[in-house]
Amino acid sequence: MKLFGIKIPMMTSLIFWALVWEIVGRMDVIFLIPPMSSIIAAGFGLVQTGSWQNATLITLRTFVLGMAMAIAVGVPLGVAMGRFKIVDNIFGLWVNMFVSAPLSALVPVLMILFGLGETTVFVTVFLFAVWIIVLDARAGVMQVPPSLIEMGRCYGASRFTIFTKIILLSALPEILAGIRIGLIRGVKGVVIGQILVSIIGYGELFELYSRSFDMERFWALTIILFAAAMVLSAVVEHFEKRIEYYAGAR
Amino acid sequence: MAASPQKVGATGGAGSGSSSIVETLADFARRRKSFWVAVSLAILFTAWEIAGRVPISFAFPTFLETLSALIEMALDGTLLPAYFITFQPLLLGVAVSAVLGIGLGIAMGLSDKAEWLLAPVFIVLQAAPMAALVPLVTFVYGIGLVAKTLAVIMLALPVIVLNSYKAVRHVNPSLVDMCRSFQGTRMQQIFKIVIPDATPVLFAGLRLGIAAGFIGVMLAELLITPTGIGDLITYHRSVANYAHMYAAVASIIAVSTLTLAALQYVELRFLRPEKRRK
Amino acid sequence: MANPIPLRTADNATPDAVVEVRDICKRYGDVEALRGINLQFERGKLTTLLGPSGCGKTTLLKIIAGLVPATSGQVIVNGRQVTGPGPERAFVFQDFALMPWATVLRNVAFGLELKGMPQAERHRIARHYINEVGLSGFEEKYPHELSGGMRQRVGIARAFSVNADVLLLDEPFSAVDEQNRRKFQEDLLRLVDKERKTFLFVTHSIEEAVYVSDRIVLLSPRPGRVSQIIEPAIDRSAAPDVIRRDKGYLDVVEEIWQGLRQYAE
Amino acid sequence: MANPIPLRTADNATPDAVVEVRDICKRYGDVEALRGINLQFERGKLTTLLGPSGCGKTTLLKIIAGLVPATSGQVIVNGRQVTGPGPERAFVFQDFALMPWATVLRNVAFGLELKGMPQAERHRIARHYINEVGLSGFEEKYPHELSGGMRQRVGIARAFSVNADVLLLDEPFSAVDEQNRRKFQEDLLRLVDKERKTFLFVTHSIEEAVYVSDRIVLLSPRPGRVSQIIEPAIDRSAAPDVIRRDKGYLDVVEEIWQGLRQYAE
Amino acid sequence: DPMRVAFGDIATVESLHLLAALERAKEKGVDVQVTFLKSEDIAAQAVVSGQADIGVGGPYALLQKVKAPIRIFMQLSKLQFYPVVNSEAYKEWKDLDGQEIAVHSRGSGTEAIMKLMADKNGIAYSNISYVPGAEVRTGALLQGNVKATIVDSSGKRILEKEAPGKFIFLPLGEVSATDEALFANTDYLAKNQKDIEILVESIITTWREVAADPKAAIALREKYKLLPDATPEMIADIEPYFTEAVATLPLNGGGADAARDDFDFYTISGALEGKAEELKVEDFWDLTALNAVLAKTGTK
Ligand SMILES: Nc1ncnc2c1ncn2[C@@H]1O[C@H](COP(=O)(O)OP(=O)(O)OP(=O)(O)O)[C@@H](O)[C@H]1O
Ligand SMILES: Nc1ncnc2c1ncn2[C@@H]1O[C@H](COP(=O)(O)OP(=O)(O)OP(=O)(O)O)[C@@H](O)[C@H]1O
Ligand SMILES: [Mg+2]
Ligand SMILES: [Mg+2]
Repeated sequence: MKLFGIKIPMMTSLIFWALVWEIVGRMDVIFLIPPMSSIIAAGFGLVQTGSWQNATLITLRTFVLGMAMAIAVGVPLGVAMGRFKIVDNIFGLWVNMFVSAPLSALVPVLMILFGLGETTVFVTVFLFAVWIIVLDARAGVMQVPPSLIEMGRCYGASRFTIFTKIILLSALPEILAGIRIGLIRGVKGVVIGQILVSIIGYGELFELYSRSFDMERFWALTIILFAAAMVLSAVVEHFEKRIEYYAGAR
Repeated sequence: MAASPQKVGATGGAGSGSSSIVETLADFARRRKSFWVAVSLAILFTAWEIAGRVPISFAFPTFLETLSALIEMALDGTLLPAYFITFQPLLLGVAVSAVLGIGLGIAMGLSDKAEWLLAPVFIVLQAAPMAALVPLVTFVYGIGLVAKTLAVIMLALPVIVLNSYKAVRHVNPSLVDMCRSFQGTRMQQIFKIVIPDATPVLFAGLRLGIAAGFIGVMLAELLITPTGIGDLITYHRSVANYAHMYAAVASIIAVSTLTLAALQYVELRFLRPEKRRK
Repeated sequence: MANPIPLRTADNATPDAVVEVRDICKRYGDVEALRGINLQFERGKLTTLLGPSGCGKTTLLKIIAGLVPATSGQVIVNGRQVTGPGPERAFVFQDFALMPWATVLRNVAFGLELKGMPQAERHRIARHYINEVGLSGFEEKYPHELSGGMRQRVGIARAFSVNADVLLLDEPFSAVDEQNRRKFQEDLLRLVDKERKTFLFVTHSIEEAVYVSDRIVLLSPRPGRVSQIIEPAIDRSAAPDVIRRDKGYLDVVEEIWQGLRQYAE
Repeated sequence: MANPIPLRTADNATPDAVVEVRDICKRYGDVEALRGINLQFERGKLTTLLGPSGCGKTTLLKIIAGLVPATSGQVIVNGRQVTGPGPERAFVFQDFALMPWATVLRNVAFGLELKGMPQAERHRIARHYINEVGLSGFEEKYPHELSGGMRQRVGIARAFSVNADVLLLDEPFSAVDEQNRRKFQEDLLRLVDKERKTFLFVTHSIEEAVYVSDRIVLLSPRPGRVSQIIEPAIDRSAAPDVIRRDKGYLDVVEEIWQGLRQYAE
Repeated sequence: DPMRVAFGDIATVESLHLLAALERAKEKGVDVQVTFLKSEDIAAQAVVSGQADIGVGGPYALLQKVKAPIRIFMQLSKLQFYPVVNSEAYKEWKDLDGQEIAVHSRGSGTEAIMKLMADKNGIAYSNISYVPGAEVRTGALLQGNVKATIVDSSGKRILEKEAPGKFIFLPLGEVSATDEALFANTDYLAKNQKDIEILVESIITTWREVAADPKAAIALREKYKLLPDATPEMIADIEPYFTEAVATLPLNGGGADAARDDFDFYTISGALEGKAEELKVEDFWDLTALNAVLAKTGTK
């Protein structure tokens, strides 16, 4: 938007909303919305507590493991689906189904299979993130221009060389886009897993603060989590842009 | 995506006359996607049955137990009322999100000011783990239909808004220029060009919104108060009827998948003439 | 070089100018697209804008159409200054700009629909022009069922149906394949002859420009300025293959090519 | 029709044929793309395949390249039957087929990289051909930083750098704008002359075909068959503008146009 | 192997004494590992499926139905709930006839109490909705979203503090039933008898300590550094909570008497099927460890 001829960056409206929040909070309309300033103050207090640091550690650990697994499984599976019709046929149904299925209903079942605590949360992160990574990797591989592959064949490249030097590199932007969306879904997964099954990490803190009506801390925690999700996706997006830059206008 | 294992069986059986079954099946596999649907379903169900029989755990029923639990629930009249209850907040929430979301999205697509004001909020909301906020709804709206509808809206609205917004922003600019060059008014531009051109993407956004709504209603029924399918899941878990619990979980996933597939079919069939024929 | 006399006239004020472009300049932020363009376009003539890629041909056409505001200068059409799109000008788009959800008939009648003309009447007019461009029988088809050439005909029929004085065509044949394009050029000449409208035409093809135009305006690379104006003066009554081997025709093609060659990479 | 004698020779067995196509037929499922093609291509000559869209020009080129297997018939290159791609043939793609993540230098050297040539040597060779096609100074640029014409030059340099005997070009200039295309055609003629390789060229443009070819093979619509072979026999030592207004040149263009016109919509 | 204990709730002031008892067991060499789960039935499910060794909760319905041999081995607390109504809407039990109430969950003790009272007063509710979490129900009452429900003692205190006089606590006759108990697989009980005994003993001694002086809970929190990030309000809540909770703390771990009380109560509530007299204690309880410990510590 432009104001007085100056271009105002889009994200600045968040500052405007924070101000609105502050005012609503000060008017004491509802106990759910404390003033933004006291939330921020609570946030600074929160990050110094041992339980927050612990929760962050646990959450990060399960998240990182789950994402690593999702990427390690998702990318090869997606690439295989893009390359081999039979793999695509066998897994296509499941990938398409789970990418938009209400996985939250499945979480209670996961516990039986994967135990209590972090393993289940780890699996939840994995399940939330993996499908979109598979789909995007598959799309990336299918979108490799056929002429690039023919070019490789023309100059005598082996199947393996074509795969590593052409297909994978060519699919890289889509693979990264999938990982970015996967990361966001993974954050949702870690929270849902922690809230729905094992009350550990952030799930425990959320439960604790909402039960004791400690809204400042509750919102502080929420904002930290939201910010983490946004920052994560911004980081990958930045990386993606660099790749896109080299990949040019495809 | 009409998964029809029966059909496969019928064709396989019919082909056993002159040519061999294997040949018929191989031919079928090449031609029909549903064959592969059946194959992968069969693989999963067999694996499930075996895992259940081992058993991995007392709390892990076999596939057949689950199936019979599902049939039992369908016949004794618990499943249908449960879906009736679950669908209330879902449909209400999706309807509200659709009207509100498409309206807001179009406004954001058409006006820079609305975009500046709202887009970041919805971008944040879409990326954010909203599940954390669902319990808060209870404080304000209690435990009834309103709270659950709100949970559905919380998950579905950002998706629908952002997709509608993108749909409008990606309207073919030369169509808009075309309308302007024929002196179309702003209203004509919006209703005769922008909205029709955005319709396929709007609908796709709606479909994603419904997917998010399913997630929302399950979260609401598991986190706010157990009703409908969420109640079947929690109740059967609390009394150790694990087969019934699994049946409820599987049925909601199946229902959502089929709903989404049906919507996608409608979308391709009626909204994308250029993709329909080829 | 005898027969066609390319007139180098930077300022040829003709009394019968339908469109007059005065001192048009256009900047897109830091990019200067057009600088000081002065041109007149006569009634019933086809003028082609030719120039290297990015020299501002599309920009100039859109400024005349009223779709893009000029940074400075004026466009005067039928004696009135242009401030936006008007009924006396119609645009034919390079990418056809057809509505994929509407039939050929509705697409062609769309300009009239926007004017609020009753359905029966606008369909009658649309059918007339659909027939004119050789698409009768395709009224109920959707754009995706047509070939590129047929789609562009729909775009042209739509422009004709609003009965504008001035038709602005931005590379109308560039999405049409080479062999059909030749045929299309011949059809266009026939239409120009029959409809007696003013055509402004943008193309990259020198042969096409020389073949169809009464006058060719050569633009220099960015910032676009008028570098040369050529009037091929070819006898259009001759058969196409005769025209294409006409010495005058070939001379003009060659001259333009020599003029533009310096701008090619 | 005096000067150039279009030879109607369906079976001209020349001793110096580098590529020989024998009885090639190709079906894609139910679609019969090519039927009974017999052709020979001589060393050092440029032959053009011309025909309506979908007649199988690309298919024939790819069969010769070994990228697509023929349904029946054989292709013999340098006396050996073709079973797949080989080092003596190089393909130039319509969409350039450049790797967007690699610099011009690496793209040009890619054929050699695949052969396992050490970096220093392959870069030396690549630089030579980059210079040859007029791109020196652009070695470290990425494809998206180049114009269409420059990208195609990269594709051609890559094909040259592997030092193949036969170059197969599938509509190499169709993504290049019209004015650069003319310049490119002239450059191509220079390269054909200098490198003394066998060129097989596909295009939709009749003028382009006549201008650059030693021989033109006209294909009929699907299923593609050889309908006519024309040898323009134009004196290439003349200046381009002289060639373009040569009567023989114009006659051949006209003749081909009359032959193909029936296939246009 | 560690002893894996599954809580059906997060750690709050209300579980302070149990957390302290677990620390004591640790001191005596039992490697206790605690997991906090979303709800009691997940904790029960964890024990059934072998993901946890010991569960916390009152899983009578589950015990009767599940195929796995699960047994309760000690009672932790007795039901102490307070049916409460918004005075603007209702005044007494009779007013609830044909009205909607909210309880914890299907088959829970709260539902049992409300049903029992409905029977006693000869009324019927129009609908029972399930709102897990006494805090949530308390909040909903304060917000006016719920008019009649049943809350726990801390909920009662909050209601009395936040809106004195606004809510009426309905009279409740004598109800004695298990609220929370410890349960485990019989196999596990047999194989880890010693550890179980240490655990039971730690709990019983802690219970008795807290019962003798509710302030002891505060000292225990400090000693074992429990709930390190508790807010001042939470800490201030410890003493009043335990003062009131003393009445619900079984000092002898429940046992067969508690089991029979439960049979009466839960058959009425519908969580258990069959007649209370026909149910056998040994189908639900394993008293081995408890009896051994009581032999050592004596009964109170
Ligand atoms: N909307 C815009 N914003 C910024 N710059 C623009 C915009 N439209 C055009 N330009 C720039 O203005 C110059 C002229 O563009 P224009 O499209 O008019 O050229 P053109 O002659 O039509 O080119 P072409 O032959 O490739 O169609 C180009 O350099 C282009 O990059
Ligand atoms: N992979 C394929 N599978 C099925 N049919 C094909 C395939 N490739 C080409 N065809 C068909 O074979 C015919 C010849 O195709 P080809 O691409 O060789 O034609 P072309 O002469 O190169 O056409 P154009 O001038 O449009 O490039 C066409 O009808 C096309 O539809
Ligand atoms: Mg243009
Ligand atoms: Mg082709």
